[in-house]
Amino acid sequence: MTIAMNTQITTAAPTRRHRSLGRDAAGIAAILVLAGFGYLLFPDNLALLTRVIAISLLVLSLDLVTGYCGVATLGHAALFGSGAYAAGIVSAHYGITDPLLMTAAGVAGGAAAGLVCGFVVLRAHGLPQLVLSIALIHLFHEFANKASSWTGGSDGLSGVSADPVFGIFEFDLYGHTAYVFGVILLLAVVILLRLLVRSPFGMLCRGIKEDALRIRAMGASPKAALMKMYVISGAVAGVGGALNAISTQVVGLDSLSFTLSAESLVMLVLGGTGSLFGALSGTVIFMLFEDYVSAANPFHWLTMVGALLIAVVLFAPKGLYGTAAAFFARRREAE
Amino acid sequence: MPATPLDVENLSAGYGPTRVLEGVSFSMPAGARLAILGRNGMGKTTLLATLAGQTKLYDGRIRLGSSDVTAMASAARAHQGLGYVPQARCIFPTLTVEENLFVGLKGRPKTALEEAYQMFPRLKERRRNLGSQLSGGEQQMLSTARTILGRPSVLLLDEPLEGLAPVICEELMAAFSELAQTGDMTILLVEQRIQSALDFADQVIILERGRLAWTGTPDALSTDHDAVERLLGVGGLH
Amino acid sequence: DTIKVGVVGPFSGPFALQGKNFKAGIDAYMATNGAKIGDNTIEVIYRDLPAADPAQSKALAQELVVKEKVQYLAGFYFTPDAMAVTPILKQANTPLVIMNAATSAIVTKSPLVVRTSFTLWQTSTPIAKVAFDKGVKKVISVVSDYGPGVDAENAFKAGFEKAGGEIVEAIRMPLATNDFSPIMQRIKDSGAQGVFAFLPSGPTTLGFVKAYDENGLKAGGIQLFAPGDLTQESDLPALGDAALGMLTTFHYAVSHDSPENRAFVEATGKALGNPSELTFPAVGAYDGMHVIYKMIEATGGKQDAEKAVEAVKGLSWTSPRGPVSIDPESRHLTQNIYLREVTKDAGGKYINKEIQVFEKQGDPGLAAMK
Amino acid sequence: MSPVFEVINLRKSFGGLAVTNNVSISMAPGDRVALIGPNGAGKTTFVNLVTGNLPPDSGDVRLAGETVTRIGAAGRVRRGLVRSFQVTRLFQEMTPAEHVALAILQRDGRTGRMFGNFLKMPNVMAEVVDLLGTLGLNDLMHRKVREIAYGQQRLLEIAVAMALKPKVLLLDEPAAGVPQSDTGRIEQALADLPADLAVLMIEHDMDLVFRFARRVIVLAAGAIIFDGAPADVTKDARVREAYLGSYANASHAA
Amino acid sequence: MQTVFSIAVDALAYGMVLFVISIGLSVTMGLMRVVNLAHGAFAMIGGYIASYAAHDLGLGYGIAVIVAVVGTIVIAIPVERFLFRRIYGAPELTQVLMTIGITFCIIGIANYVMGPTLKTIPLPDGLRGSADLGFRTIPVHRLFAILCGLAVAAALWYTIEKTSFGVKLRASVDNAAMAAALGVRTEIIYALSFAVAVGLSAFGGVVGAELLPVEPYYALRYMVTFLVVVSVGGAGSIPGALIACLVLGGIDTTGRYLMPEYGEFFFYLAVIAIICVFPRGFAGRMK
Ligand SMILES: Nc1ncnc2c1ncn2[C@@H]1O[C@H](COP(=O)(O)OP(=O)(O)OP(=O)(O)O)[C@@H](O)[C@H]1O
Ligand SMILES: Nc1ncnc2c1ncn2[C@@H]1O[C@H](COP(=O)(O)OP(=O)(O)OP(=O)(O)O)[C@@H](O)[C@H]1O
Ligand SMILES: [Mg+2]
Ligand SMILES: [Mg+2]
Repeated sequence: MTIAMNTQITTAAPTRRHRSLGRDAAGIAAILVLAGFGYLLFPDNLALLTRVIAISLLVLSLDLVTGYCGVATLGHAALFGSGAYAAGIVSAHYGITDPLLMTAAGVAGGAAAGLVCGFVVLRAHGLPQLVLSIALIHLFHEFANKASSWTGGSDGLSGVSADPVFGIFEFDLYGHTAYVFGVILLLAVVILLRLLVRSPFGMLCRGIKEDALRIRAMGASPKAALMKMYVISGAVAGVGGALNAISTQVVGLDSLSFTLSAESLVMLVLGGTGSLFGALSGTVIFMLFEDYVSAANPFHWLTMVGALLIAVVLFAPKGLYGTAAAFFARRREAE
Repeated sequence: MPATPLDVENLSAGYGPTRVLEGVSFSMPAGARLAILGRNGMGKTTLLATLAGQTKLYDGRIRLGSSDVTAMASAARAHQGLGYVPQARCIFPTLTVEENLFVGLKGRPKTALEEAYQMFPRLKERRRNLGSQLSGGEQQMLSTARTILGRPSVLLLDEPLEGLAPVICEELMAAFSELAQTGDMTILLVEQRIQSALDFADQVIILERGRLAWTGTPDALSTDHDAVERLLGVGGLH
Repeated sequence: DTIKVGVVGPFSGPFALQGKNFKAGIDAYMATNGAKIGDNTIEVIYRDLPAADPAQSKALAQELVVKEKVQYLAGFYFTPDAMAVTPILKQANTPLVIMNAATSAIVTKSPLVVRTSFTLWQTSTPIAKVAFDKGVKKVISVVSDYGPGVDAENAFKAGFEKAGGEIVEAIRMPLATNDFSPIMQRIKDSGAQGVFAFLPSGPTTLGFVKAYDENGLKAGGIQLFAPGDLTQESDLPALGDAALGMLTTFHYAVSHDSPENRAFVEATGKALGNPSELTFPAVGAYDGMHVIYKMIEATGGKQDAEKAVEAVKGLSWTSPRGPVSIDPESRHLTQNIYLREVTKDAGGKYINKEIQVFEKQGDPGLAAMK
Repeated sequence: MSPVFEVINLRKSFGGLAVTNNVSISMAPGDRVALIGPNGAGKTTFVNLVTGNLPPDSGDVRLAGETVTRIGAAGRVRRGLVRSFQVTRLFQEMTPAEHVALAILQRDGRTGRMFGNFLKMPNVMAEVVDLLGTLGLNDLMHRKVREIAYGQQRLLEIAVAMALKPKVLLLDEPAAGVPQSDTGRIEQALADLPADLAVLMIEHDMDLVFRFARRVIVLAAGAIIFDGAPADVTKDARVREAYLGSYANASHAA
Repeated sequence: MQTVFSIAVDALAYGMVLFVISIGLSVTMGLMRVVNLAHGAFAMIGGYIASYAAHDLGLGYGIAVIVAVVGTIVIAIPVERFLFRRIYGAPELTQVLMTIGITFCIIGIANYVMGPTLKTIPLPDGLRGSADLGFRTIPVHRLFAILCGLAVAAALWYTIEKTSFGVKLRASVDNAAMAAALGVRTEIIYALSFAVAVGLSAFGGVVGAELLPVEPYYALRYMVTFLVVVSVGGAGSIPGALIACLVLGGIDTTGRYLMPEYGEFFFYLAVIAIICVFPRGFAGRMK
């Protein structure tokens, strides 16, 4: 009896594995195809698409702590903005204008901010945790406002410039280079994160999200793991910030704002928490929708966005991607 | 002739798309004591939850006394005289013991709380504690007492002995018998301790994968070794 | 042909009122002067930028240039948003007409920038002289802690100290201040005879002016001086009697008495639907459109940013706010700055009444930068 | 043999209520101890104190000679002190396989690894399948925990504890809610535990207690009132009155 | 010394205004466990209705307040019925999404219907002007707000802790299914508490309008302030919220007096410090 079951199980696992591998490949392919489509269909709108990519990175990074670890935060732009300012400052003040080096600076800045934020935010849970993150983002914002000789204060940090990538591809008005640069960064990040969330460490984090006390009873330290995740998340957000700084050549206080933090959370929930593609689809759909309605009616589009959010909660309570994925999973099970 | 307190016809229910119960029917005379047995995961909890109005009902009819409660919400059924003690206990963690009991009163005066304290003196000692601070057994007592306070005519008990000390178990089973006999309460008991259940019940049903697999009296079950072996997975009953 | 003008402004969000006034100013100008220049039809394309967000600003400007093929960029309420766009102007071959953003430095970022609004240096410098002439020798400065606030503080300080007065204290308070009572207490304790204040127009000004009144500063004879943002006309009914007698300097008052302004107020009132919502960005937008029209005339509808900007250098005309001209060197507007007092007009409506004119004011901020 | 686990003069009170009142216990490797007592006697609290989930008011806990009173819960687990929970605490959205794999990986110090999938780690999977097999959970291995019945969750709770390969195992009512048909599985699992492992089990099912324990400790109102052989416990008048009731009359303790 | 008193008076007044405005949120968040980011939107609706009633209909202040509270509740009924009821017990982030959506819609509609300008609610003569405290003056309407705050706090505390409605509400929130199984009609309980919460936010919006003037963006502008106050107090606790408002009001006022240029720093650092010491807020209900 038991033996029969064993063989059954050991055969079941590999099929699962194949399926998830296949799904990964399909996901990467989907990103590439969509990126290609974006390039071909909206050649005049690459600046927007690049911005979508930068924000996607922020939302992915938020998903790491919120979706996978259950940390509630409304201050995640602190990591993004720190990355953006780090990249901007090395360029504007130190003349380091190589885009790859600027990205590296963004990663470092974001990770450092992640360390600080993680240290503070992980001191409470639930609502108080949310408030800690809100307090932090305001502190970051205020700090950047005060340190105006470094950051340009509320006028923004201008004078950021980036050399051609590999000395060949120049950042132009049409935004071709920035877009391709962004797509490549995004792909690299998604592949790495895919590995990360599958790994034992990723599983540990999901466990922490559900019941940190239980994890402790298994001998692991939730705090240490979450800290680690926060730093990784900071690095990812830093890539987004750096991309933003490189492609727009200015960094404003808005990149450290509560508004951006809240918006990124909205995008994440819209797509569906706890899955990378949820984060991506949420960002893309929200930003394109917003761009579309705000261009169609610059005066009253907020109502439309509000209606979209309400509709999503009513008809796709797990987020757009989450609900779709659940639907297909059920279909497959029914087969 | 008065209507039967509980009458279940062809019940099918489950969770979302997962069907758990299939075509369960039975009916109970007033003051009856029914034991529901079955192995792990066979749908006992689901059956009680469905009667209490907490799962998705696909098909079938539930009558409580003279009224059809199939379409009624959980609260309405409670007002029709249904009492439910769930397996998970479901203590209100942020309410004190006294407040927990108060919710079960269904509008009876506050003095009735004494009944619960008489049944479980332990609860009286801890009445200002929050539900979340109780020990496992205390929670079980609270859960049972809370429902009984509402004076239900049909009482659904899902493993009410779990986690209780042997003395308390005895006292509690005696109290249930008393309620059934003098209080005119009809009781459905799900219990893993087969012997306790059989000592208590006058009717037994056994569930197997969501279907009724055996119906009869405790005595009949004691002699049906095959059913005991096959449906309950234990060697025999003493 | 159709000539497109891309306008970026806050059409929704907390500053929606000012965005609405951009549109009203533009609509009013086009309604008065027609949407055609020669064979060319002017089309305005609006893009919403609810709060300062340079990255988004740049993305929108790029989209307007690349996709919508606009020949002119205009609007911009916030400085960083305008700053973000200056680097692309040359490659895009588009002039940028700033209709509000008020930091002096913007015009230096690109030779293709022309500004038809004002700077805080421009509006805050004259009030220093007014204060000194009123016999106030010690002033405390209270500003919101962000770029424009700092500009206003510096401008007033420079002007006031030059006149011989003393700034006893300079307070910068967070933008999101709700309760101004402690600030008022500070002012009282400072021993100053007057206050210079700058807050961005909007909800906080109400709290500030009320606190000034209710905490007994007004009654105590501590005079309040401010640039006109504090008493923009749409806020006056809410400020009510608390604002009566306040002295502000600004480039535009709705009550300005001239035929041009009467026509303007009527036209914008129509465009707004509710005339009491008229605020200063409307006049910046109105004059901005004037400049763009002149540019289009000069280039004959061809896209040539340099020629267009060249054509309006030194341009002078009578705006609803009074006589103005574009300084050929800085491409910023030289205009009259008026000292106004809040009073009630004959109909019982609160107005900013012009009581003194400082003629042909340039931008002292640019000089200060050097 | 030197004790692997010692509790010395442990005290804890909530408000005025002394829940653990000067309790001392010591256990040697291979001990099989049952901790029984009336509801609310302080058994679960005792476990919480010992594992570091609650701070004691005073007293010490020692593991293999090392004082761990000041070490956090996770640190004690790493030193071999593992518990199960009275009310199951499992990850509702995760599968039994993931639970056990996580415990195994954590035990081996591999949860910090940021790549690789446990499904592809043959040594881990073999152990997972084996362990779940002994508890009869194999066919539920890839179901989400929230979809499996409560009794099965109890078994999983034990599987997780066992996967951690403890030196001292504290089981808080492992069989509560498990039907008689399956208590056999638990008993078997307990019997298969390594011989040098010290086990302390809290349980109200006296049949199980008497089959399992070689020593019984009775706790009442926070204090130990009995510590001795199972055969003697039914003879103790205080225990009979406070806890066993008529159970003592039946001759189960044979 | 006089300065200290003076700051204390300002702090008390400011804190109590904060309390009146945010206490409704404490009810929805702590007792109904709904992260209601639309709280400010309902306060704003209350403000608009009061302003309309007083300005355009010429009603007295007291009547205007009542009209505002009732009117806001009436508007909120369908919102509860069709939207909020769907998110009771849902994950917090889902609630955030829904209530932000509602807020956006209300902002959009307010902007369209009422226009983007500030609206005021004219005070009656009795509440205008300043009262002399001996060492300084204080606006009368602030005294009024202090009184309102105390009255609301007392009434709410009594309802929640002492009445059977309060017990049933807390039970429903802990475990709705179980409460229903015990005969509690949870839908009605929820609807009633929602009405109370909305009524309170409308009341707060009107009473606090002197400090936080009504305009379309109100709904988002003060969202953070409300969230912070409620969480620091410990959602669901009336005394907690009261303490939090007084403490935060005190810190904010003192910071603004002593070093306005670092006011924000001071305030948010204090918030972080408080939460590090009280991780559940001053009086958080235990889960
Ligand atoms: N929420 C749920 N969603 C999906 N399936 C469920 C859910 N709860 C229970 N089930 C499934 O329904 C079946 C019956 O479960 P139920 O809890 O009724 O069993 P039971 O007989 O009470 O078992 P036990 O003796 O363990 O309490 C089980 O196979 C279980 O997997
Ligand atoms: N946090 C707390 N605050 C106050 N009292 C508490 C707290 N935790 C537990 N108690 C009380 O301490 C006593 C001991 O609880 P404990 O859970 O240890 O009992 P137990 O022996 O495990 O009982 P059971 O067999 O019923 O599980 C109980 O009366 C309980 O109400
Ligand atoms: Mg069950
Ligand atoms: Mg216990």
